[in-house]
Amino acid sequence: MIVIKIGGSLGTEVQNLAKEIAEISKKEKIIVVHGGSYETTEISKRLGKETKFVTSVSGFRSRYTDLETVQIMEMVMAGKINKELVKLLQKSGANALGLSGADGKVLLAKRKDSIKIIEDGKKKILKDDFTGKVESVNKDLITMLLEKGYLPIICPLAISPEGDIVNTDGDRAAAAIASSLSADLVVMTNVDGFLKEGKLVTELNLLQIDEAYQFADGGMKKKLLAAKEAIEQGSPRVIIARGNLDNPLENALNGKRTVISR
Amino acid sequence: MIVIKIGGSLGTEVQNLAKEIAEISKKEKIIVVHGGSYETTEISKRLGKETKFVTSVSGFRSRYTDLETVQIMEMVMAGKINKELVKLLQKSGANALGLSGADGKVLLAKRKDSIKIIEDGKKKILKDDFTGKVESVNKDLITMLLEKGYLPIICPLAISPEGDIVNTDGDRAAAAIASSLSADLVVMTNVDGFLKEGKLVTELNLLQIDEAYQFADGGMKKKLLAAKEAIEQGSPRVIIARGNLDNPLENALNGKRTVISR
Amino acid sequence: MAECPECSCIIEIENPEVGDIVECSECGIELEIISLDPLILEIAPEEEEDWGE
Amino acid sequence: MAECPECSCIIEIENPEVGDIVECSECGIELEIISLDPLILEIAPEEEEDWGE
Repeated sequence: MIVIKIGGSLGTEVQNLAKEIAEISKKEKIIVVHGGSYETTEISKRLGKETKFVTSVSGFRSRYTDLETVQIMEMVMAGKINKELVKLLQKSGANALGLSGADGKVLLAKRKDSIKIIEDGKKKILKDDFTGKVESVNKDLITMLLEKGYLPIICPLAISPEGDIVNTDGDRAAAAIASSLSADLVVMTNVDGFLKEGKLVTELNLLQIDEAYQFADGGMKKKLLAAKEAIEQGSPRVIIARGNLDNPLENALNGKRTVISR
Repeated sequence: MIVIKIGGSLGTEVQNLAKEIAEISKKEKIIVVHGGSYETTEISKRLGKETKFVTSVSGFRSRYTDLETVQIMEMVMAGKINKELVKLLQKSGANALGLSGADGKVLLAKRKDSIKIIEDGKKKILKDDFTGKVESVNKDLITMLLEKGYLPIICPLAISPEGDIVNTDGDRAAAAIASSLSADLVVMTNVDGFLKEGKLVTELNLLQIDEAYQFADGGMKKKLLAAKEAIEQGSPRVIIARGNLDNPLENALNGKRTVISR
Repeated sequence: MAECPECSCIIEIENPEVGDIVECSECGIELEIISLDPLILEIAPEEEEDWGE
Repeated sequence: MAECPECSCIIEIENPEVGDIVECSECGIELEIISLDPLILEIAPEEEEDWGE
């Protein structure tokens, strides 16, 4: 079983990947988790809603997610991107089934109604933010769908115990799903893998991740953190590889990539 | 088992209904099908996309659904409305699970890439229209989800055999779902039921529907047609009742309504 | 003026537009105007009508 | 000037804004500025940080 995390772009690269996924899903159970941050910002602009990014205390850039933003993310991520991916995979012959984390409580997240951020160098408390961290995965639902031949496509909008829809980080949501199912996690990105001073590091173990962290930029830092969480909680292997080439999945499984394991 | 068709509005009326549905779903299997035409037009306007309505040969008003419109419907119906209904029902204690018809081929529809319309009194052919009629329902998936305690919330965007996402009429999609499951169909609307010259008709059978048709306006005509299709294809009973009152479901099942049966 | 693809009779059409459906005055079949210059007719598809949300 | 809810010492804060987090100069606990007029402090929530898409 493989969980594949992809971005939110619907360009040619994901069309290549869809064909590969449909092919490989004939002999290997696959779950796709997707993002959608870029398109969310674009559609927000078109709807006249200004996007505010905040920086978390340990330096991660995060979208300030008020209620209106949650609804825009429902439209862009749970709506357009999720269903366009379903369409793409159905066209490639896989019986794709799209879900947001709110559906059937696939992703349960604890919502923090106030989070600490850094703004203009000052530490601040931000309220009414619908952001959270995935705390549990409905693996019975996912397993049931896989056994019936469906290919789940999951959007990282989770639900809180109080019933609020919450924005969660796609990489970490994919890590939570992979570890709950003891599945490998493949994270597609736009570089060959984790680069240390420009050179691809092909293998990392849990102990080396903290050190690697120092050499990574924001985006890669998040992926290394997600990889660490995945492996600590039960995923056998995490692969970080390039998504924008002809056979991205084949390459990720056997070619040029960073493999992280215990 | 009851299929409940509601509109796309997320106002107080649907909040009342959600509590009732969550309550009744403890002892009766329930599936919700929703529309979203009004909100689709609103969001299209905000996105600068002009909505073009065409009239079908037998007089039904229909949205000209080009590819860009399909993506806006994915955002508004499969995204915002579907997930806000999931959230509302999760908050009321039901384990709601939202799907579009494309997911797992819940709704398979035949897409007509050219349809006949009337425009300025002239009969015309309209191409590149992604509209269609539901031809089959994946009742195994719906039944499986119901048995595991989920409450399916279905958006009437279907998928064609070629893998295109297609706009279908919500009332007729609900009729197809109800008849495939031999379930009752409750259609919520903003009047007490079918009115003949202003007076509520509480009972109708299949033979009387054609006659009733002459007294109905556009919206009610579509609901009578959907009721006829539901009963002809296996639904025991179709109820048309008012949705904007305090206990709409209780009223629909036992109060002031139009009941249609064989 | 254009030829009916069904019965080959010549039909006259006032201010034709692409996509219009016209009936052949001879055999009565429904025809679709495919192009204006030259004026070309095809037998209109038998599509059932449809509508959505 | 405002009183630290933890150790009751009086703290001076330059250009305070609602939502700012400040540290008590005496006991070092993190405090949140709840209102400006009057200036009121509360112990800042122990929230883990979070981020999303």
